[in-house]
Amino acid sequence: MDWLTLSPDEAAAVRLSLRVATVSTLASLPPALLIAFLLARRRFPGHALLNGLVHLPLVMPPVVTGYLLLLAFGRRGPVGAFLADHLGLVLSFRWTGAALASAVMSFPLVVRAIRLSVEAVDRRLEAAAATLGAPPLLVFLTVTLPLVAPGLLAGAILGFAKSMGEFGATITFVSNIPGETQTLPSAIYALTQVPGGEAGALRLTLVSIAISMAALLASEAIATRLARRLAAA
Amino acid sequence: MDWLTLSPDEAAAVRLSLRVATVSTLASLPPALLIAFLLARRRFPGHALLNGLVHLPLVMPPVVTGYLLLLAFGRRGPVGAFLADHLGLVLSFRWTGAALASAVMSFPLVVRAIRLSVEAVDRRLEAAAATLGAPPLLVFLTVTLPLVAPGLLAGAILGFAKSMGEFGATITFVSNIPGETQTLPSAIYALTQVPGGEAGALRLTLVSIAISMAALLASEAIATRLARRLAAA
Amino acid sequence: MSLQIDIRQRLGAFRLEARFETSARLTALFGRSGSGKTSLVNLLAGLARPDEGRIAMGDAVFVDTSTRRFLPAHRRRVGYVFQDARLFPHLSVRHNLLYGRWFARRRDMAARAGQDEFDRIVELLGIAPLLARRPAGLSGGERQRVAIGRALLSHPRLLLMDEPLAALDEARKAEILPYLERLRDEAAIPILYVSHSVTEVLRLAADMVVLEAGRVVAQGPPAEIMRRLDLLPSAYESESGRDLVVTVEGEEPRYGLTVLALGEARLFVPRLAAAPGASLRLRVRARDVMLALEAPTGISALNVLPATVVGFSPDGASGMELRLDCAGQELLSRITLKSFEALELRVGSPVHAVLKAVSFDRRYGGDLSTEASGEA
Amino acid sequence: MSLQIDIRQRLGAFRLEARFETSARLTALFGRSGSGKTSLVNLLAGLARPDEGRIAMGDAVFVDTSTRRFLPAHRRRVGYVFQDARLFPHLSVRHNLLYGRWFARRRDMAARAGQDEFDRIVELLGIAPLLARRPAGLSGGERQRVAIGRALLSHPRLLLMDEPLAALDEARKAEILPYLERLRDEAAIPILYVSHSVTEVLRLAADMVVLEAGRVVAQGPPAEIMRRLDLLPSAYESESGRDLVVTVEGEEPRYGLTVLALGEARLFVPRLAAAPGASLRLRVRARDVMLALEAPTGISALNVLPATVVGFSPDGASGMELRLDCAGQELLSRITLKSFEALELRVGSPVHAVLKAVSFDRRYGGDLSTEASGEA
Amino acid sequence: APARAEPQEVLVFAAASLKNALDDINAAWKSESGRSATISYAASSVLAKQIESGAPADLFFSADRDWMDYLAKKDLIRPDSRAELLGNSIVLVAPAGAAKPLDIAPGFPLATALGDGKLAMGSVDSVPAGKYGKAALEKLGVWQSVSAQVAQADNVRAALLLVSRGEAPLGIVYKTDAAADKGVAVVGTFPADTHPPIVYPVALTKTAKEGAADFLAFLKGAKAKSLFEAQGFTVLP
Ligand SMILES: Nc1ncnc2c1ncn2[C@@H]1O[C@H](COP(=O)(O)OP(=O)(O)OP(=O)(O)O)[C@@H](O)[C@H]1O
Ligand SMILES: Nc1ncnc2c1ncn2[C@@H]1O[C@H](COP(=O)(O)OP(=O)(O)OP(=O)(O)O)[C@@H](O)[C@H]1O
Ligand SMILES: [Mg+2]
Ligand SMILES: [Mg+2]
Repeated sequence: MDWLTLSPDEAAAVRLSLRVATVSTLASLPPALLIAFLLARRRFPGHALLNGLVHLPLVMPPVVTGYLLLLAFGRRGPVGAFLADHLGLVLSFRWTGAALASAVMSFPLVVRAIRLSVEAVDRRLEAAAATLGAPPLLVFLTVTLPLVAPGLLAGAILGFAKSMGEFGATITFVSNIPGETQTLPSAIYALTQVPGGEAGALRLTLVSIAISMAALLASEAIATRLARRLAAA
Repeated sequence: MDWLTLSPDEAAAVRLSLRVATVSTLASLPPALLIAFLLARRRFPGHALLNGLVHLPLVMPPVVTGYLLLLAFGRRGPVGAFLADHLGLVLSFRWTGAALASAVMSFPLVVRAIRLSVEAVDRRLEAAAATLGAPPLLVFLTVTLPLVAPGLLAGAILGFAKSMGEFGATITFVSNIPGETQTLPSAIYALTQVPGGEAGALRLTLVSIAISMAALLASEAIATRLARRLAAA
Repeated sequence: MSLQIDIRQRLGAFRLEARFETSARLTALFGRSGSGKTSLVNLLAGLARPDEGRIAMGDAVFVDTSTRRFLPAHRRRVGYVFQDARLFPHLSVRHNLLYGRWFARRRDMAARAGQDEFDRIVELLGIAPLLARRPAGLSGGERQRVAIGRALLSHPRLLLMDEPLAALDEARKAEILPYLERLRDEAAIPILYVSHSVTEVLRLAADMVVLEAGRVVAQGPPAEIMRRLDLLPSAYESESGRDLVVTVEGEEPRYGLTVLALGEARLFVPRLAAAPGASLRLRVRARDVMLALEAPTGISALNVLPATVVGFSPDGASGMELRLDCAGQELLSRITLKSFEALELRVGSPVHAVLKAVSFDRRYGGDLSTEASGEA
Repeated sequence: MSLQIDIRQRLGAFRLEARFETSARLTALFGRSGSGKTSLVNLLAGLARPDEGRIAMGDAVFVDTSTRRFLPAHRRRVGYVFQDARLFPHLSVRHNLLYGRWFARRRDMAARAGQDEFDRIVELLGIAPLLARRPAGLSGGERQRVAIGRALLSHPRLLLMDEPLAALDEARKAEILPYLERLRDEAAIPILYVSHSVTEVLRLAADMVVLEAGRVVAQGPPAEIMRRLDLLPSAYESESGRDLVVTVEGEEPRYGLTVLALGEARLFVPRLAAAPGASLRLRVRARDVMLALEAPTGISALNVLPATVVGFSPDGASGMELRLDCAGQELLSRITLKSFEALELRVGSPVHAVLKAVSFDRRYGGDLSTEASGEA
Repeated sequence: APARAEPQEVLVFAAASLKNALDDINAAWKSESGRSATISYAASSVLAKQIESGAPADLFFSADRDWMDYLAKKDLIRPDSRAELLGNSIVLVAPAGAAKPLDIAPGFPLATALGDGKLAMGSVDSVPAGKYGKAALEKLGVWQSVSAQVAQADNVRAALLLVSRGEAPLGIVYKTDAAADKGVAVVGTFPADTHPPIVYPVALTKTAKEGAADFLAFLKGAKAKSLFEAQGFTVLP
């Protein structure tokens, strides 16, 4: 039983990871939706560039991503300074920064999942909505979005799972401050660096897996209901 | 110009990364397709378990994944020993192992992309094929598979990009041996660990990005053609 | 080959409980929207499993829940023209057409007829210019024609057609119908044909099954079933007219006519499969009734009924509709205003209603009212 | 309100080049499969842009490429019943129906009619039991009915209907058609109606536009257009008969009749919009021609043409088809074998062909051949 | 792959922080002997575990004693070949512009100097520099006052980056790293007696090939010494 009891620091890491994963997932869905939609539907000059940019975090080693985040969003970084001065939003060494790093790292996955769903939407239904008087934004909200739901859900669960495992960019960007930025993967990583830390690392890994599996099961249940609703009509 | 010239080790890393990414992507597509199909279409007792297993590499810190690979597929690991003894296939500290690590790490992304496409396939078309005399396997090959092509392509490009950036699991599993297991991200990592390595790291990162962007552009071009072919009928 | 169906299936709140047997070459499946036609056809094709029951064609048992037998769709060799065309979007029209044929050719020699047949069907359906295209840009009717071709080319031993001609223009229908007739007669492939078109059913079908709310409410020769109007929603009648109740008196085999009695008068209609003494309803359309003051002689119309004018009302700019009493039954006649005045008709005027026998010939059925339309 | 269309559009190899203007309440768009009907309707709805041209309804310019104006679909207020139903799969039938109404209600007061109207349309279409369901399990006809309801409830100022009744049974059609007539007459919403059904077109439309290969090949009152058979593919003719070439002689306004000349003889048909002296083709169906040895008197049939039998051949078990010479033109008559023998007809026999004028009345059009069918 | 084409090549597993020095030494060895080593750089922990599971490494060059001890305990190195070759020291650094010298002594006002900023270090449990730094601060009696403000990076380079980017006002890193980064200035050096000795142990593995000993010998030679020192390391006698 002892083996299962979490130390206060570990419990804090669990709570923090949950918060980071939840916030980063929820916060990344709207921009991901927007970008997925743009990439799927519009052809514009910067299309390839935007597409490339979205995929960057996948292509670059996480350490590099973290490094770039630090350059941009750190206190001295152009964006970070702006956010701090004008919005009072400080990211460096804060859990918010961890959420940002998570969101950036999972962004390609979320965008791609949503994009696949957007591309599968039958555009004739949107045309039908337009003839019924729905302006583009409402067509999007009342037709496209509901039909994209499976992709949103898949994106959300991918993002959540990725956030639960993300570590390289996070630790490089916001480092590892117990209670503030020490997420589960950071804690696990630290344990793997100590001789004899395997047991602890394994324990926390199992906790992390348990959380993600719960989220996964929930998402599957929702997906099943969605599928039933959207059964080819 | 000098700045752009790659050292022999770096050139080897580029070649190796290309090989690893290509092989891991191609090799992971068939099993990913199978599993995506199972997850999307069948309800069986181990469904949730399989689904969870597929997502594990996303949830666990890459180091943990790499470590588990090392335990299982290493020379002394149960699977590794079996493969080496019976098939002569050595994975540990070989580029093949790097490909395995890449494939494992990108597997959740590939499976999810394909699964989303499988779920979007209009099953009435499969029914039509069956009435025309096509047995299930041929329905799969002649109808389902072509319709899943967008998902396969998306999965392939995600897998490729991920392979180009994967580092944690790879370095942990097969180390960072120049010419054998030193992929681009591993080389970049090593450079970031020493004073003055930034320029080199940046340079290699750009090379890696260039390769991935080329792959991405190619995939978009194919996707556009596919979309034109499959335009809602 | 006989088709035996006896199945029960629930679909949401809808219950399909159909039982019938037919050995007609072409059986029409008729019934209002939502009566279960497509659901039944899906069971035949093996795209759905009945909760209970049995379907067999000749010796081949397609499904039998009591023995847990279920022949999968791809081994039933049915050609199914779906209500929605269901073309393969990733294949060209040509490859859509060839899809089923490929499996057929692997199966049997007869299917190797080859290019000729392909060309013939493509020609018939007028889809030659579309062969290289993908289904995406096809018009509704083009799609349906390709779907028909695809099913025909799969060399089925049973053809299921779910409103195959609904989206087609008359001209195209007129080209395809004779082909279906040839298929029915020469190739001996039994066909189950779902249609809302009375004309098509009368023309093609030897047997007709009427579904209502998932149950078989009538089965028999189409002309006869159509005549039993009480089975059919009264709204099928879209033109003014009246029903006469008549009794079968006998036949004139030499002329291929059935003789009916209406009071004292005799009516001649093309031969009906009805026993002497049987009572029938005949629909007589107002526009088919001509009036004469004297019983005309030396004319080709066989049926002349004495009658009395009991009322009239103007009908449009140039017409007049008259109600007649004819041996105690009411008949309507529509004539021009000009004739009405020329004949000086009044309520009470004795007249003779004149009807041609040939307008009753099944081959010339237009819609239901034409078909069942006035005789004698 | 007048609808003006003058557009050019390329779709793959297909070219649509349509130009017409109509101010009829209901305009039928007619043409063979693939002639461009749906493409044209899509342009009207704003779902596609013409390469070049202009579409306007009354004062509202929908699109004009010369001024680069393009009114987007959602601001055109057209109700479009698609050839494929296009129901929203994620919404219940109820919410599909209410979808357009919601936008309409935000727009204008008139649309607030509310529950009553909803109930009425649901009742009319017989979809009350489906309201809570999702489109997934609906039958083909159910789907089409919901699509009609959805368009009607969106309070359009122009209704586009692309084969709206194709998947429906006669009974349901007979319920919906009168509603469309009321809509046309009372609500004053112009309707563009695509249909392959001659009956529907004749019944509903005041104006008719015929497309062929993307071009307008005829426009005018449906009855008249239908009569100009040379415009239409000959295969529309599904029943035996012959065309008579006649000259318009004058009118009998009192009786609403037009008088035609065929050699010495005169034919009376319900009024046509044709100037005296004009030459017309009239289709005379074999089954509508009765024969008499003597010119009959005291009968309601206005048209009696002297003729000579020039040939005959048996037609089915009980029929005989005769070829007649009638003022130098050929006519067919179908009578029973029994009459044929009774009248002792031979080649060379002088006869009188008798035809009713009312069978030509537009209101009673059955299919094309009925409609354009014999006169005089 | 080239590595397999020349199977006799010595395979060295070395802590990533040694990359610059070892790359130079490898080049020197090659020009001298005609042979070259293949060097795999990664975290000491990773390399140790790989050796444990059968990696074909001939030589292990660790960044701290712990992982060498780990392998020694499992009997995977040749104890006789083990040597503590290099030393290093840890220093307190600040961003180049803002450096105010600080006298590192027991109870020195580190918390005051930090203000509400963070103290960037390697992970105090796992990264050697972090462990040394924590030990030193404890010894000096200031750990309690700053422990809540410690930002732990996963390697010392990342900690250095935090300071040079100005994210953290102060950081504890190796002298070798600090010297090479123009973005930081050394505020003070931790006395050697405040922490366990900072050493880089090296040893041949149990499975080492023949040539490996030659490379080890070269590492211990004068040429290597000067190259190590060029990177700021102290070469232990
Ligand atoms: N995107 C496209 N690419 C190529 N050809 C097209 C495209 N869209 C339509 N067509 C062609 O244009 C012609 C007109 O199509 P349309 O759908 O307007 O026909 P329709 O008159 O509505 O026919 P139906 O009665 O069969 O529905 C067809 O031959 C069709 O194949
Ligand atoms: N999966 C389902 N769930 C609920 N109800 C269903 C389902 N499938 C079919 N139904 C209902 O069963 C009835 C019969 O449907 P079916 O498609 O067989 O009708 P149909 O006779 O083919 O009608 P149509 O002429 O309109 O095509 C319909 O009322 C339909 O709504
Ligand atoms: Mg149906
Ligand atoms: Mg169309």
